[in-house]
Amino acid sequence: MPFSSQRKWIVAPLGVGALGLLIYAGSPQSGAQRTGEDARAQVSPVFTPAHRGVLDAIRDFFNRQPVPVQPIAFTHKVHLANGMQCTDCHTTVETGPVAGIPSVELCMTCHQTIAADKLEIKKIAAYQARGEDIPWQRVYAYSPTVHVKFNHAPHIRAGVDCAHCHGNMTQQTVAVRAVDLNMGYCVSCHRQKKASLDCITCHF
Amino acid sequence: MKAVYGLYSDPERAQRAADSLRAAGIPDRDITVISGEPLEEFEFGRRDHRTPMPWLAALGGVLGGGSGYLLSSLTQRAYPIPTGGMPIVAQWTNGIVTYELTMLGAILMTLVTLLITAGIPDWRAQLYDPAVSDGYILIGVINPPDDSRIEIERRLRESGTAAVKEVVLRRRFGSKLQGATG
Amino acid sequence: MEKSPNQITEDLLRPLSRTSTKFYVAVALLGAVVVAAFAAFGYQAYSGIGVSGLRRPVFWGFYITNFVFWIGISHAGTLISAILRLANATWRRPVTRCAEVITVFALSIGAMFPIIHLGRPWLAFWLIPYASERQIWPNFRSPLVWDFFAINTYLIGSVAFLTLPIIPDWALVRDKASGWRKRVYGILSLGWRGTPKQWSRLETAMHIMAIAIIPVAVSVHTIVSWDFAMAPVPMWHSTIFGPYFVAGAIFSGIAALIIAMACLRKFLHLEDYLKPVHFDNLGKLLLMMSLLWFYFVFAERLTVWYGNDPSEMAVFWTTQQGAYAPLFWTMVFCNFLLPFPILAIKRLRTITGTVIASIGVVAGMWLERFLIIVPSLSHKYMPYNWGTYRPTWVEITIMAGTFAGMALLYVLFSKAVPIISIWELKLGLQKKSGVRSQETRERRELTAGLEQKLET
Amino acid sequence: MQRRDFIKLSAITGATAALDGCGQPDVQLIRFIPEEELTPGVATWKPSICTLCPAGCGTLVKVMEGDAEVIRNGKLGLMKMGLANKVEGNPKHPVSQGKLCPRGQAMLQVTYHPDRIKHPLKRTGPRGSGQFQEISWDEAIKELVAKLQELQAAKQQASLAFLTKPLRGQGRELIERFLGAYGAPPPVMFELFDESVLRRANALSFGRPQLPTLDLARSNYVLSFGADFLGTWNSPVAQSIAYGQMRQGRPGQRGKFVMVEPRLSQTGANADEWIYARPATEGALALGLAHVIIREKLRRPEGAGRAGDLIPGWLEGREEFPPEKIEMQTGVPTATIVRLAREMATHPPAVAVAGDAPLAQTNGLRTALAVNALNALLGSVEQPGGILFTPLPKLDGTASGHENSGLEGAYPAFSRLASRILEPYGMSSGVFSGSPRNAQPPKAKPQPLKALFLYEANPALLTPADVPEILSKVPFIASFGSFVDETSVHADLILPDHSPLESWLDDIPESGTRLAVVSLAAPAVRPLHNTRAMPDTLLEIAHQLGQEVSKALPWKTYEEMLKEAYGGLWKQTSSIEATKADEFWAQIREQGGWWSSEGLAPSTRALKLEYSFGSLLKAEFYEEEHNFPFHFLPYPSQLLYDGSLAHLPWLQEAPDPLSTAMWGTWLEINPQTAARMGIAQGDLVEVTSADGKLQAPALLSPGIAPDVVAMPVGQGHNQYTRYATSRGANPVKILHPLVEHETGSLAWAATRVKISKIGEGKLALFGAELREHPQEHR
Amino acid sequence: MDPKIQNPKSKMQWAMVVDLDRCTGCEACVVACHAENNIPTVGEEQATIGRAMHWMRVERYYEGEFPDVRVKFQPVFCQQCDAAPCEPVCPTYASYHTTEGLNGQVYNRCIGTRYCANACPYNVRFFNFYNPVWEKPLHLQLNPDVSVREVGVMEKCTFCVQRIKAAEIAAKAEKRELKDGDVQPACAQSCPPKALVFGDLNDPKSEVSRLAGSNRATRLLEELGTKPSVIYLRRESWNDGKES
Repeated sequence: MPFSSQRKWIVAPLGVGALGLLIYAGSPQSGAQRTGEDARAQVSPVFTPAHRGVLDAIRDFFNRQPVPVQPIAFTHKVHLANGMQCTDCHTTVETGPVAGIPSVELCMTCHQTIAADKLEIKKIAAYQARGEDIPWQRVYAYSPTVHVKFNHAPHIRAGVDCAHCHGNMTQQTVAVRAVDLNMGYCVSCHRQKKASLDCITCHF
Repeated sequence: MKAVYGLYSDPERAQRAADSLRAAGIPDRDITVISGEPLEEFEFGRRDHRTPMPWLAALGGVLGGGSGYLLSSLTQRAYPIPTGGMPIVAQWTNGIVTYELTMLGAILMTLVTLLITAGIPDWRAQLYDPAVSDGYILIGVINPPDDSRIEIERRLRESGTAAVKEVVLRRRFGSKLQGATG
Repeated sequence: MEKSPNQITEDLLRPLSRTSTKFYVAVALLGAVVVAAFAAFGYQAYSGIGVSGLRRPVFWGFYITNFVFWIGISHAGTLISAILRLANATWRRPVTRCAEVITVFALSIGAMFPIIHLGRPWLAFWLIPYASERQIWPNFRSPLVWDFFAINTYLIGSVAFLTLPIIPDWALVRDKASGWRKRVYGILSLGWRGTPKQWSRLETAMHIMAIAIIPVAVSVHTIVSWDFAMAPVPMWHSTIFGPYFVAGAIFSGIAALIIAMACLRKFLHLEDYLKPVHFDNLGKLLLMMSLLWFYFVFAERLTVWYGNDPSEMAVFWTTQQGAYAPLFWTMVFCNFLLPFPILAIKRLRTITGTVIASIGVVAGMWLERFLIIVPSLSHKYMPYNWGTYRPTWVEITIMAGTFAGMALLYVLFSKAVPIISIWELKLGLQKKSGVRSQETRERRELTAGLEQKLET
Repeated sequence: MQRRDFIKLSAITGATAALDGCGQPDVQLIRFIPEEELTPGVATWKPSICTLCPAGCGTLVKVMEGDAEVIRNGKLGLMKMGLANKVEGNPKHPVSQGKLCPRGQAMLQVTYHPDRIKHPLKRTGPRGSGQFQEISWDEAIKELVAKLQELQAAKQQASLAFLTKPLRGQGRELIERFLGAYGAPPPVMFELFDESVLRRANALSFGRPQLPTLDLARSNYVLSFGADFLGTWNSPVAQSIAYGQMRQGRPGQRGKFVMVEPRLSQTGANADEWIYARPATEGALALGLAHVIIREKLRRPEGAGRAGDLIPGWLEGREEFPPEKIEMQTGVPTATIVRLAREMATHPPAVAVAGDAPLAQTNGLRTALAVNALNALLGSVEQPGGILFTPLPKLDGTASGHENSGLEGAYPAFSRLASRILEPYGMSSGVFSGSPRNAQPPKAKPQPLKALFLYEANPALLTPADVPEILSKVPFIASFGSFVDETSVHADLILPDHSPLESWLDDIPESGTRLAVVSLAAPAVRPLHNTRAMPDTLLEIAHQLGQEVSKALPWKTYEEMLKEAYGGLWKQTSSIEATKADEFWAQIREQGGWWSSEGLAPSTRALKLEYSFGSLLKAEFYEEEHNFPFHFLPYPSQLLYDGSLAHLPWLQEAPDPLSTAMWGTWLEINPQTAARMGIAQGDLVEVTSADGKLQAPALLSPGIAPDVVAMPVGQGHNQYTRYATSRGANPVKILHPLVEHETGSLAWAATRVKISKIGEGKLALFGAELREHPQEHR
Repeated sequence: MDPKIQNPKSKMQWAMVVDLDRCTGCEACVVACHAENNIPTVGEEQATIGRAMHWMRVERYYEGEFPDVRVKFQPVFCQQCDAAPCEPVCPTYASYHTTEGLNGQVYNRCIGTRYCANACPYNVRFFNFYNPVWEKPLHLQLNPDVSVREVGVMEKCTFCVQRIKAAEIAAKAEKRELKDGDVQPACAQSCPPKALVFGDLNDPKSEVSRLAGSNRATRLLEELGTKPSVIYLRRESWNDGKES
């Protein structure tokens, strides 16, 4: 029984593509979409896609965060070696949910005089002179889609060492993400310390 | 590897050939029978009928069900999350997963047993002739002892074959499945 | 007139070898609809499920309707085929494969809908039990997780149930084909030769699977019904739902099978294989299911009416007399009033008759799924929250895409696989003793010819 | 795919590509040094005052650090600043007592509204086109001052009008001083639902020209003639708190509440009994009740004092008002009248209150006087469980205080508006069918305006007159408001105000508490945009004008003015224990105001006004019943109030309590009426009065009388931010400008209409069914 | 209670009492809830087809015909059922029972099956059909203590869990127990007639416990066996001042 092997089959995928486009373009979507858009324009443009772009979405899906590039080559190592404490700059870590990133004013209280001739310090001074703050980049941030409401103060009160989550800062210059703060990390510590494992402790 | 075989157009002749080979002292396991359809009415078609497959399937079911139960009950304990006032390990609902995995276990075990015992998949060259697909029944002997080769050929032909062929089977993978005529 | 084995081979392999222009046109048309559906889904995933017509309080609409519908259709094949196999009904032989194919494809399509309907479909993999650093697994108390297990078990079983008997046929194609086809079918046939051991194992396996798959099939649609029955929603929370859904599933499945067979018969010229007797038999089955379905609907409605629970009565009346009544009575017409006379009167139980009845049943059963889901959701308990539902083009496109997809898969399948099991058909001939001698004679003649050829 | 979609898609891809290169776009903005010290993630609560309605509730604002885009030195950047994210009632404040109505909660959205005016604007396009260009503050003030100097030079100071929303406290003082020193007449304070009729009636009956404080918490029986006191009327938060107390706050004692009104309002919906008296016959019903009480000797008529004396024949028992006659007039059955009268008299303390629609009839004042007389007869005036009058703080120093100008509040806003702004343009002749007999129009004959200042009053929406037509004839208009609305869109110059949360605020509530209160609040957050508080702008203008004006307003900032006005309060007995002014000022900033101690004797100074009641006038309606069979009842929207809040999306989307409608207007029709006219829920209905027509979807409501159709005020803006523009219809526009006969107040409930179905309408309803399911628990 | 039910018993059982005799239907709670919980406004188009989000709503029902009409206002929000039908149906544990008797909704676990919303007899669950956006600078009003939920996620009344958590952390920092009135959800906080009272039902001295013992106490759709934590006090009729 002869099996023919003509090239007619090429028609099929091409036809699929072409007709698919035709049907998609001709489907009533254009109308429906238009009313939807008008509504957005008139009332409130409450609606956007979930992510700004496909790449954004993919990055979010795999929980990949961009590596921050700091405007100033700040060195934690030197500051800590000089006997400063974490709370000297991150002033609100014991009282509030956020550790707090110091403003340019705080830097300049010391650096008005100390090491004022260094290049990086001059950069800071320049910021202050312009009336600008240092645009520090977040290092440890939860993606908004994971809905984590982390609160520093209770952890500090419970005696969790800063280094536990932030790595040994005496060896870091600009902060780097030393610990992958995924849920497994949080949960295992909470298990060890018999802290609450209730989802709503962190996610709300 | 060599093989000698005959193609028979009807099962009666094939049966005769098989009987004849057996009479020549060739053991059943050395006689290859290939047909395009199951021929259970004939003795040669009923060989290797016994199989533990049902028992294995039952075993598969037990294994599947067990793993299903363990999966549901252990994971529920691993991170106990209460819902709807139900127990952490909810036996009624675990029953469903257990049931489904029991059946899945049985089906998969049956499938695996079938594949292993039927010797598939196996794309190596083996004794075969495409004429089987035209309704012929192949009766043959692989690696016949040299001394009895002529005798086998004779017996195959006497049983009323259209042709007796000798092939050399090359051990290789590929899609060329029937042996080359030797 | 009975066909000879070789005639059978030739007839049934013809669709694989000869490709008409009609085939390409059909593939292009159906493919286009499928592509449009994928595009619509992409649009939905990108914009949010708001582009569908879903809204409070009707959070489930067309998608879940289609899910239940397609899972129901999937009960045509494997279940019927398995029952017929176990019952050893001889007329089943030309029917089983085209039935089992429906199962596999309908099930795959149906299983896509829960993902399509998700608010965040890219996270659907959380239903799969896999170990992660979070140590949180799926909730085995959720009927949706049961669905996941049941549908996958059924799908795996059905694929095996469909594929195993195809292997000998692929081996046959391998022997008949040349070129790339030979290579492909060679791989597909897994090195099948046809030794008595292989035949015997295959048949044993098919028997075991037939036994295993029937309860799985029943459980699948029971579990699908539990998606509804587990929720305290008026007219959902019912123990009758399990058998009711299974009966409905088989009902719609048989109808789908009849339609598929009629199409195959017409387009692949299989008039000699799919005979009026098959349609007649399946028609009788359909008649029985129609009566059974009617009984279930009656029982469901009777208990609600008799119970007179106000929240249930709100749903009851909206389907009997209210906004959904036109759909309800259309459903009753399609599922009972139309098929019953056609199927009950022998003279009408022709191929055309059964096909008309079946089209009605398929449409009616789709409506039934819709009417189970939407009116209940739109009339839940507190009247302040009652609402309506209207699908959008996105849902309609995706739904059209699944019907086109089913047809497309069927067309492509019948292009790649003999749609009627050749070896089983031959086995059927062999078992008819009268044919046996005739066949032998024929073979002898053939043999003579072959011998001459070999000699030269 | 449409071209637009393609562009959109490529824009998205482009944006994505850009993002991949340089991370988040918002971190590319420069950061400014924060101007205040805040602990991130920790909330501070700062006192403020709600300015969205005249009740004057004290609020607390939750302020937390956040990143806001601001412009500093012409550069756009991010700054960490305190941002308000919740407004709640101030628990210490005597009016709000820690509670707040839905409108007050939405105050946040005023501050962060996307369409707020962000910098001074100068008109570029034609009047009303809404085309403006950004200018600097210096330019804006210079231009305004130049205009004022121009008028001074031409000796036309009197042709300046200042049209503002009702103001109290120093804001009002400031404007009055400014205008006085400049030589212009006092400001026109305009509001549609101004209740000036009731103020006037209270002045006549009790010598107190202010709205009453309802002591519901101690009442046993409340009879309301139309007053929506739980929704929008008077001081709804204070009244709701007291209502809760009346219902379930006293074990074993639950007060009864009876509502008399044509349409079941949100307040009426809570009543134990709903009584429908024909519109404008409420006064007759009140007198009928009094008649029964006097006839059955349950109270002595002399007990009503002056309030009774105002009613002719009161002491004789009002022979012309037996219940049978009242039944003829009002449609309320005699038995009901007798029963109510007996119940009221035997369940003291009982209180009657009138407000809203009954007073917005041509005989509104008489209705109010009748209800006052009933109250006085019941002995409920200045008594626990009755009506009280909030004492006013005694302010020394240079500020004239509130009390002196108290009667000003009784001056009807509409008549003031009409005489000052509409009449000079010939809008009065032929427009008004009734002339205000007892009103006191300004002495000077009004002239056409040369300049108009606007501050958050919107007569273009809220009067039936063609205000844009008039505005087009005014040579110069300046607006101090924060938003462009129908009126301020005609401005030549806009000097945008801070939002209330960004301003110094003060207020002297006229009702809602038994204490004398000065609400006072510092800015809760820093200004977001390049705006200035209206008082500060006026002070600046005064300085630049120099001479008299500058002398009358010596303060540099409004804060200074407030300090001077209220700084002396610490000497009075109050909740604040301070020994010196600074300490007092610090405490006031923390507490959100000053209030007298409990039990401070109410102000005793009562006005004596000459008044003769005459006979109870029959109300007028426009027009005859046979052509226009339905009473048309506009009413203040529970969420949008008079429409000044229609720009807040929270309020637009919150379901109306009774209709559950969102984002639109509707016409309420009784289901039987609708069935008779073939109108179904959601049908588009045309409402025609003698003065115009409008279209709205029908909403069938069992809570409305068959001969009444009702419609909320608030929508129908044609120019008011993206959320309110072109939404719904404005019922005020089809009202016939009938006025209350004796005060000249707009009788907004006296118009008659006809309705007809014209097609399919659109209704966004949150709730589906009107009726409860029998299964629901009861 | 059925001994099989294994909801963990903690000290807390948060509950709300709704006094229907006090409720005036003023909607203050509705707007307070929007402000507190970052609930998006969806616009007219979406609101018309039924996608408005009001975690807190005031249902109103008319009784009788003109002129004998009475209206019932009934605030409805998540009933935080003890045996909640929404919880077990969620395949990913996004909806679950917290240790303090709340129906937790974990947004990041939610994949959007919307099954919970179907199972909920009270229709108090709301779905983000689109991604919410606040037109600048309206986003500055957002409460930083509360997540902004994205497209495809189910949400509902949380009893202002952020306030509960904050109060708990504050109490722990001060080394004391939570006391009655420490936690006030935004709705109860705002309610002018004090129709909403929030507290711990396990504390016999709390205001909710006292009110829950009232003979007017009932629960919504109790017959479904959901064991709601919201207790409604029936509206009374005037009884001429006599004790009921």
